[in-house]
Amino acid sequence: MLIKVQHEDFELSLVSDYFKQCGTEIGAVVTFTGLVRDFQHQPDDKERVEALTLEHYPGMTESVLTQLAEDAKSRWTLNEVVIIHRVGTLYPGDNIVLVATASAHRQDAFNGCQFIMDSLKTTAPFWKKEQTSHGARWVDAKQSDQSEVDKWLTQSAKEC
Amino acid sequence: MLIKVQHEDFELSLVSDYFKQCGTEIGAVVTFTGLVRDFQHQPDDKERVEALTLEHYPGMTESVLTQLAEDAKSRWTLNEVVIIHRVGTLYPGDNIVLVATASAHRQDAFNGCQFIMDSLKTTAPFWKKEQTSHGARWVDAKQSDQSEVDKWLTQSAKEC
Amino acid sequence: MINVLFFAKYREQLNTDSLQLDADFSSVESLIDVLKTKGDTWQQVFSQSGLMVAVNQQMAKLNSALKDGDEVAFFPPVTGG
Amino acid sequence: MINVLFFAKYREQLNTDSLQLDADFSSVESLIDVLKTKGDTWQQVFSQSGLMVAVNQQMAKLNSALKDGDEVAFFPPVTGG
Repeated sequence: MLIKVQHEDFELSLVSDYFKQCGTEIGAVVTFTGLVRDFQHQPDDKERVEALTLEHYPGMTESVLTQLAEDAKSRWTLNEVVIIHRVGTLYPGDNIVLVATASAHRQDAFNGCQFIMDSLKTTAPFWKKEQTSHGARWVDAKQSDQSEVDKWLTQSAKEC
Repeated sequence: MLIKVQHEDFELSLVSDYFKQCGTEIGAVVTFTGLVRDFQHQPDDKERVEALTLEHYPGMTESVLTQLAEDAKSRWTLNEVVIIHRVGTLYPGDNIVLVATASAHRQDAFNGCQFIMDSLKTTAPFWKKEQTSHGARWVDAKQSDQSEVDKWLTQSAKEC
Repeated sequence: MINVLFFAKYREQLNTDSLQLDADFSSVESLIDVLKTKGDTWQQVFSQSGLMVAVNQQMAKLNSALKDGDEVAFFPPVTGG
Repeated sequence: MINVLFFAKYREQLNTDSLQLDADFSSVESLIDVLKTKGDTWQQVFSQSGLMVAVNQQMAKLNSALKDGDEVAFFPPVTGG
């Protein structure tokens, strides 16, 4: 398991390099990369985002991310998990987060990766502050992110 | 859109390089990589797979893959799609297929990528022949692959 | 003329990559009827339940119409990815 | 002693990264009651509906118990990823 909170950028190729050491049991690798967009999601809010500052809670962040990876491994058959999240000042087009899962089967890899991303959005202690052409402001949490993670809870209840 | 059928290996980094040219509208990139495993999926079938030969239908393959990318782009908001599938002789641990989607939103990127992979499995004219310790044999199509693609059809019907 | 292609297991079983037929065929089914007469192996291959067919590189059905110059391909269920 | 941390918007609004309190608190709620007395801004921040709290780097609730040496962090809903 590779869990990192860092200022530096990352390359997608680190995923293949890291999973290569896990041998030939792996049949499927899914990666998610989140990047800084230069527009807010809301259609009525078209201020240009010039930069993003990511603050986090050192220590708790790492333990929440590790727990998310463990949770995913307990729900699906995953050989390995990578989570890398950047902090500090980022610009449009910059990488923010990388989540990667390796499994024997593609549905496990897809589900594990999507579950980790959805859960990270609502439980990992990161906060974004945007520098826009109209000034700086803290990004508000989105109700849709809570809905996405609630789907996994419902699914879990059904499985039991 | 980047669609390729090739003998050569590929690197995950090509995805970030290719999507970088699409500008800063992209907030989410999902990749799927399929690799050669050295065991069959069936638990009662533990012959070692020494190599895999992939045959395809030149011309039709490219047009089916292009159509799958178009279908995904019509169902979800995707900025770009990459599909690369290898043919020829491959060994355990080798890459077989790469599907990547870029979108403003993560659920679109996840859904598009998973839809393309599920559909590719049942509609793109590729055939695998395994060289195992017990001899060579053509891989049988899996009913579970048909079930996975059927889910997308059902979902489409519900959306209408 | 119809150009007929065979892939994967069928190609091996029939020991044939492709063949050209000069006759006219109204449908895929009528082409199959003729191919079946080429011997026991041909009879077997074209009686398999998983048989897939493409006409001009598009998935087709047994009752799909054929016209002069068409490319018809027969293959087992696909197993890529 | 309780170590109290503030993050993001709250850190800025309170103009405080962290503070140490020597008093004993039975729960997060009783700690908040004391923090609210520190001024109008504190009153406002700790009345916000989205307030999240962690005790010793684990998500906690308003009625979570506190003991000497605990680290308590207050922050708004998270927005990473």
